[in-house]
Amino acid sequence: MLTTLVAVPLLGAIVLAVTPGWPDRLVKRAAVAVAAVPVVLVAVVVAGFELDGPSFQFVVDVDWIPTLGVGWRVGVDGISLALVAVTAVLFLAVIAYPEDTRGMSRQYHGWLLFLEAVSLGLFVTLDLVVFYVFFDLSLVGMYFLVSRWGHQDAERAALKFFLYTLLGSLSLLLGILALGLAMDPITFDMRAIIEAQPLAGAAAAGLVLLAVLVGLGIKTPVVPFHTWLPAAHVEAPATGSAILAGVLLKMGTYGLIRIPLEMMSETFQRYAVWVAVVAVVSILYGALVAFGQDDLKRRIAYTSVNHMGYSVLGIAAAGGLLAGDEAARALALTGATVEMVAHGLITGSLFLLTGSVWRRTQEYDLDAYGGLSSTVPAMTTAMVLASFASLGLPGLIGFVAEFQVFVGTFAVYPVLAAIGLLGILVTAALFLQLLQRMFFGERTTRFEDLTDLDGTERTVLVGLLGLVVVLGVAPRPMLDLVHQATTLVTGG
Amino acid sequence: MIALLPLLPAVLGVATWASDALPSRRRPPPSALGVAATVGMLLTAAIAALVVTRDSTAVAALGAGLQVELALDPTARVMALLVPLVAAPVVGYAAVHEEGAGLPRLLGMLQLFVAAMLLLVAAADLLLLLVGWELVAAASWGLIGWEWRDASRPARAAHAFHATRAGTLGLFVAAGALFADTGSLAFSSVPDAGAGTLGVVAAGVVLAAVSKSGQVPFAPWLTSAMAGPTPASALLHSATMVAAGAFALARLEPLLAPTGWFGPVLIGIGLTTALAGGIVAAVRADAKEVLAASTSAQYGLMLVAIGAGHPAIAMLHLVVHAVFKSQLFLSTGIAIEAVGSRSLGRMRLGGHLPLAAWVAGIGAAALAAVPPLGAGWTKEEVVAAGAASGTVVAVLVAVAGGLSAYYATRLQLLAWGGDGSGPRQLVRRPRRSEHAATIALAAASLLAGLLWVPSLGERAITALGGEPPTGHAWQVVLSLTLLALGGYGAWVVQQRGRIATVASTDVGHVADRWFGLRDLARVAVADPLHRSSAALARFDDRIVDRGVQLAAAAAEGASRVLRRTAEVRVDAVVEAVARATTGLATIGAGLAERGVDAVVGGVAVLVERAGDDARRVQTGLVHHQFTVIAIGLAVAVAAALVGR
Amino acid sequence: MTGWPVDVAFWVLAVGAVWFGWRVFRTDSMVRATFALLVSFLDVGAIMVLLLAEYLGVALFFMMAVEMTVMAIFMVAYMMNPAGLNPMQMVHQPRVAVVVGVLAAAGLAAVAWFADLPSVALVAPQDTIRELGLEVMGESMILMQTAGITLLATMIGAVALTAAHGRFGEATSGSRPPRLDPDAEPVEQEMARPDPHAHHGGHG
Amino acid sequence: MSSLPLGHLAPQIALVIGAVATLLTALFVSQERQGRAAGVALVSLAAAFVAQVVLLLRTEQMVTMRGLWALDDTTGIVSIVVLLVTAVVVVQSPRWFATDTRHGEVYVMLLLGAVGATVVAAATDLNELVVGVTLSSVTGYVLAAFHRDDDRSVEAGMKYFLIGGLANLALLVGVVLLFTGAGTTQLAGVEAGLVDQGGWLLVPAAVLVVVGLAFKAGAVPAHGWLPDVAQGAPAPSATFLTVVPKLGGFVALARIVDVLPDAASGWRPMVAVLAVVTMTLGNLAALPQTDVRRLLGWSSVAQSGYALMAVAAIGRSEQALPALLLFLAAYAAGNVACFSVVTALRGRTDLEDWRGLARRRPWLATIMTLGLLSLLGLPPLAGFAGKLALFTATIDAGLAWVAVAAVLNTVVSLAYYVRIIAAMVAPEHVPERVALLGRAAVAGAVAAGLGVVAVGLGAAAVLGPAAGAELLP
Amino acid sequence: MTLVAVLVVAAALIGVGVWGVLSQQSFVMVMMGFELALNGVMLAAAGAWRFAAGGEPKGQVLVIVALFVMAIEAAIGFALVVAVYRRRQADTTEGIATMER
Repeated sequence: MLTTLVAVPLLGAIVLAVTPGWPDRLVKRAAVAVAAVPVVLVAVVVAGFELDGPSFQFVVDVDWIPTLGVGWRVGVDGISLALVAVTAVLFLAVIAYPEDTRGMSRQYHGWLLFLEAVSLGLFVTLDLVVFYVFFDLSLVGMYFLVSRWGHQDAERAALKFFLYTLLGSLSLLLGILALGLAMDPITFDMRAIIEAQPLAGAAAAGLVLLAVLVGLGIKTPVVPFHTWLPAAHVEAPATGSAILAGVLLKMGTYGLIRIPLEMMSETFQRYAVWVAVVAVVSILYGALVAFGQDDLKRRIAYTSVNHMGYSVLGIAAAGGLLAGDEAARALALTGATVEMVAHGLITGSLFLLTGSVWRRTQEYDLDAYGGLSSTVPAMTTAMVLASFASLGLPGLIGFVAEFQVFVGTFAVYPVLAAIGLLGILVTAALFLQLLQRMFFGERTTRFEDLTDLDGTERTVLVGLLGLVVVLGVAPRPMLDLVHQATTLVTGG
Repeated sequence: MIALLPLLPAVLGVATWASDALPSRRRPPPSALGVAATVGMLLTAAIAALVVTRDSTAVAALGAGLQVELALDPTARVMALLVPLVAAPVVGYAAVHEEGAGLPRLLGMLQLFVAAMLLLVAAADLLLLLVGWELVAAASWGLIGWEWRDASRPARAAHAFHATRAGTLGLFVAAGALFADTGSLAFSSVPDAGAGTLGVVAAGVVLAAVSKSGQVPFAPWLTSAMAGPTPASALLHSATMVAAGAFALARLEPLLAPTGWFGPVLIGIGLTTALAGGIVAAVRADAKEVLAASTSAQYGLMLVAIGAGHPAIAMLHLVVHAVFKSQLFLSTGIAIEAVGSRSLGRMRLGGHLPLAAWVAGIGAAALAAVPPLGAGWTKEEVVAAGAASGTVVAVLVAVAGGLSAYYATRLQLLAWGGDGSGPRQLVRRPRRSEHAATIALAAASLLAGLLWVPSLGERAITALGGEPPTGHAWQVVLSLTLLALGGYGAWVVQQRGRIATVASTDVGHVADRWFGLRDLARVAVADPLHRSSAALARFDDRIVDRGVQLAAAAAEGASRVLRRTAEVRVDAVVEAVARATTGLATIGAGLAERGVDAVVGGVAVLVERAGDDARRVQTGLVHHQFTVIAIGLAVAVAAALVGR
Repeated sequence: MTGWPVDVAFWVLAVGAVWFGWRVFRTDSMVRATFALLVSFLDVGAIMVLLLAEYLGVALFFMMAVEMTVMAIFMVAYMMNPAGLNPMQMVHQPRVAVVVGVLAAAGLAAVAWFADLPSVALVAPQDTIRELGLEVMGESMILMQTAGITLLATMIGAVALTAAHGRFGEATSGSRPPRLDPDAEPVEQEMARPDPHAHHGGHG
Repeated sequence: MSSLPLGHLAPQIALVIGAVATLLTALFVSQERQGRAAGVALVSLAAAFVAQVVLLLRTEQMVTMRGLWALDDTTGIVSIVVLLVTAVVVVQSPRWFATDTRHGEVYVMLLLGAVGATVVAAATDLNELVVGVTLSSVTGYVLAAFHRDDDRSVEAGMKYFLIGGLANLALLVGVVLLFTGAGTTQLAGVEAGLVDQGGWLLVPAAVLVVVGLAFKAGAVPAHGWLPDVAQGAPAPSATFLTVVPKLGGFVALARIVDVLPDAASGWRPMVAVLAVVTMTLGNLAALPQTDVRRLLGWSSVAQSGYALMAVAAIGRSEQALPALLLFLAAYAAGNVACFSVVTALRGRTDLEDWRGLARRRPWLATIMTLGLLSLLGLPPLAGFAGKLALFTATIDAGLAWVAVAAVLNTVVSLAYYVRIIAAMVAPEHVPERVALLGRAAVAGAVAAGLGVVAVGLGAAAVLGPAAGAELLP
Repeated sequence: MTLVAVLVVAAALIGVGVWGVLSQQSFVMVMMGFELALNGVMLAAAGAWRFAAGGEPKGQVLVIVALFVMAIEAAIGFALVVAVYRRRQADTTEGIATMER
């Protein structure tokens, strides 16, 4: 089941790659059709997922390199399933969204589908090495996407992104190998490692944790490893940014849950408070720097640092204690996971919107805009909704996540939680100011005749933001799903 | 059932707003919208009544161990009835008063505003309270920034949103603390919380409420909020946004009082605001801002009552205030439209709009707390309540009352005074329905006068779960004297003809700027925020390039020096090493101030240079290769010996 | 063979070997150098005889005699400055070379001196040659086979590289990489050759 | 004196016979038909391949040929890789050397070179090892210098020879020292004989032997020939020389260090340091290259550095030897893929000429990309499996610092590998015409490309037998 | 005549050879350096065979191998020298440095 989930987009990508001579419109249709399949499959999986069942479900286990204990192992728990779902949805949206493919529609959609397969694979795999495999492949896909369909300085940005994050992933690899080697016999089966906690009390555990944290921290990214992010985002095509922010960043936080929190819980607990501190710094720093940006895309890019900070904070809080406060820690972890989902949907739509803006104006400078809401009401509405979701307005999914993170964290790190709260104040300020600068006030003559969102754009955004609202008003199903896993993780 | 309370207006609001999207010919006329909205509000009120009588509640699990609860306690019941009842005339008024583009949006947002407020009122746990709290703020943002074409309005809307959200953080903290301690967010679990937790919760709630109710030091945002359209202000100041603060305190007072400092703090804040707001209201030249300041002052009085342990009285005062304040706003709106300006100096419409003037007079009297109006009675009760916790309090409350009398009179005289001598062209004459709205509210104010009937007053208080304070004659005498003094003073000054220009005097000037509070907010919060964020942004950008460039320059310089000295090509090996170390040193030195990315960039450059050196080792000359092998042997021996 | 005569002979030969070895690189005539080298070899060969490895010694005599003659002829044939008619030095990086050479010698000597090497006396002094024969024809048979193949490869390779005329005429013609574009005009290699100034391989 | 089990040498014998047959063919067919020699060579390669596979599967591991020859899985696996690589080269050669009047000799040299590599890999006797090294070197010199009418080719050959001369000298000195200490040249005896030797003998011996073999392995300090050969030698020769001698060299290295007492000789830290230096130097030097073949040459220096990691882990981690074999196989696949593409593109080597290639020759561009990414070590390609095993072994052997160095180097290497890829996919520029060397050459490239993927996904197939492999004696 | 003595002499020969290899420009002279060094190697091997290995035949084989290597290198070396000289009229290492870096 899950294997199909990964295989379908991969096959789609291969077919697109090797069969020349498609008309562009057909390519688009085909890609959308392929991308729709995982969504359906995910729905089936969610339907079949037993809330009172075992931690990992839909498990498949096939050997790949038995001598190294590597295998094709897939399975999902509540956390990964939530991420798989948002990934599938977001990719469908992105693939359906219009983008200038520079006459390489086939390759463009091929790479997108490839990335989808990789991302889905990363979230469903239960083997650390395979996890790393997908972790790396995501870089390749994103590199090509950015360098070939990005803006003027794309090549450099793409290379920087590749170099920087490859460093991270390799550092992660060292940690992974250390974990696998600590097992006897050597295996990279996540379930086994979680079961065994191989490095508990080991001397080198701290170093391994450091390697893993650096690797994941770069990908997430947390301050101070974030500097690749704005460059990549500014140069990337909007759809690329949507994927990068919406899916790829989650790989970092997801890994944070799986590896340090679950597989090295004791070691992680010792250093969790520092992780929390870094998270708080990311929250505030990300928000403040974002507020200081005059470039639409950079501003949104930096909010990612801020939002991923919430997620990391929740994870740190969940790992901050080995026992006690289970309810609160589970809540924090649930919050962290929901934050990933939320950020995926919200920032995804925000970046798609920036894409719509760019295609119409070739302009990212906020000062160039003003009073747009009279010419493009639909875009305004979408942007306002997405912004409020991002600044955590209740009734939208962002709030659900942040509330849980903070309330949950308060039990473990009250002071840090309180400091981190200031972040949501700055976020509010920066988004309201953004709306004000772009859409309100005097209308600039330069963009007198902008065309509003077209049909496709509307449908896609309605879909994404619809989810933002629905999951914000009625988060119950999602929360039940995620909470099942988080309670198990936090030993609640 | 109770869920309908917020849902109905929400649905109606969305529907109204959505009608904006209809093609113009199928779009319903303003009148229809207005009627629909008014009826909707009355319907909501009816539901509220049902809920109150049925005493229905609702509980829903959110998952993740969270659950939300809707329930009305006596305090909440009052609000649940009050909000839609006040809103009904306001929306009706709005439909006619603010015709033109965006009316559906306005009406829709007003109803959403009400919905959010009702959710807040019905909330029986911190989570829902927080939700309503934020939604109310968001709705007010939309209302204040309604006329977005004028860039200043969205900015002011943002000011309001930030000020109240700063308070919201308090609720987050409260929720966090409560959950950490009791694993629940319900109000009912507050008593189970430990002393420490209780303190945190109380502090959080107070912070939130103070910011919401426009108390010192957050007061200035109320004045900014005046950027919104009149109906919005009317609602925002009377029964919804601002009321939320006082309401929350009143509702939670029994739970939070045990902290001990809860009451005194509230009294302190309340009195300060009452006096400060009074002075500000007394000098403002902008009609709406006078009312805004007066709102702060009035809510100050309510806080005093709550702090003194009489939430019931506070609620009563809130009710009557809601009635007359909304009416005052609507009346003032008429005046503003009539002269096309918000400046009091330009009005003096008495002679030209006698009816409006008389109606407004009632409101003003209520604001001044003149017996036998209900407002008068509630104020006396506040005085009495305050007396319980110290004579000083009572006296100061009375003084505040005097102030209110002064600015009420001043407002009335300036706006509606004058004998209408001399021909005058009014920009716009009030509509009948506008009169209807104001009259309805004025009537309600008058009706509230019944509270003077002792039995009724007592009944009202006990109905709200409080017991009447024991007042003393001297209090009544004092407050009434001060009241009279205030009114008379205003009249005298007016006779001197300087009343409109007080704001120009120094003291007035200071007061006009909310005693520097607004500047404080700017200097202490806004500016640093902007500056730091700008600085950080620059930092974050610069470290990238700067770091790279610097490392590059350094490495290049080092290499040039070394190359000049490098005669023998084989020295390139040494050279490479030397340069690498030099470069590393440079980076290391630069690291400290230049931040992380210097490393990345620097290393990149270093690697590049090192690449050239590595190639230089490969000179293409075989005998150099021989030497390299020789050196390699030496290195290998060294490595073996060291590592052995 | 033991006793002081042997030692004397050894030292004489040893000094001779090293001395002539050194001369190889000090004469300004390659032919002289060649014969200096030959003498050095002959000394070593003699030492081997002293060491009772008669076969090896003799083998060395003959091989080197032949090889060095070949080399001498080769010099005259190909190298500039045959027979050192006009004296000249053709050396580079002399300092480095000396240092490395000295270090190598000193290092290896130190090894010989300090390492506690096993000392096992010659078991069967009289029939070393027979043992060698048995070894070569038995134990190390495969080794010899491999050596033979290597010789074959060397011969074929050497011929392939040097012979001026092959089966199909002038041997070197057309022995170059294909052009990027087969249909384009043949580019003369000289054009392709990078300018000589490109390499600054200065003599150290 | 019982007769030798020559069957154990079946593959080598097949190759030698093939060489002779090839030579005869070359001597007696017209120049146009010289290509037939390739056919003969392929036949003998096929025969050798079959023989080798049978040996690998059928016979149990043993030291044969009176202690000169290790008939173990290590030899088997390496020989198979050698044969496959040689086959690809043979397939690609005919068109390349078509104009050469000594066309046929190429195949003789290739076959004998393959023999040499296998001898080096299988030798369990120092004498045998030295002779094998000589055989593989001699053929290598000839192959490198084969374009006698081309400056760079002869230059590459000469440099290769000169550096080889010094390196082999070092090797011989080391061997003599080992013999002095152990009193025998057979590895088993050496291991026994050296147990109570001190550092005064062991350190120089180990250093000299390792450095001597570093020449075969293309590792620092005897790496200097690699970039020149990669750039100057005929492209097929370059393909052969950057891979095949290495395969033998590394196995020989592993066999020898395995019998040296690591505590006394300190070879482990020495090899580790050489590994780090090699990979670092190779990567750094590759960074600024604008000549694709030279860049690949430097990259293969770096790759040698990675392989040395496994050698450094020999004896400390049972993962080491399998890791070495897997990595060598992966490296062979990746490197051959890249070079075979270069060959198929008629030796196109200036990076500028590669701009926009993906549009004209998507398939070759894809193979090139696969090869480069495999060399970089990206999953799921061969290189990843190799590096994974490598890192595992290194960390397992407690040499984590080397692994860290390797990680940093990998990041650096990304920069230049991506440069080629970026040039190929450069959207703005499309070359008007990109000529090919012919169907056979392309076929060879495709085969190599498949190899890259196959080794990556089927890593288990290599590791399976490799896991059982042990160093004999 | 002891092992040490023989080895020291061998060391001297090797050293001289290496010196030649590094200092000579002409290919042929470089090759002579190799040969001289190998000369030392043979001497050392013979000495070891005689004094340290108790006449182990493989020691003699080792000497032969060294001799063999010397011969092979000489042969192929001359071939290369000829090839280079024919193509490039170069007979020194400086003459073949077109491929640098």
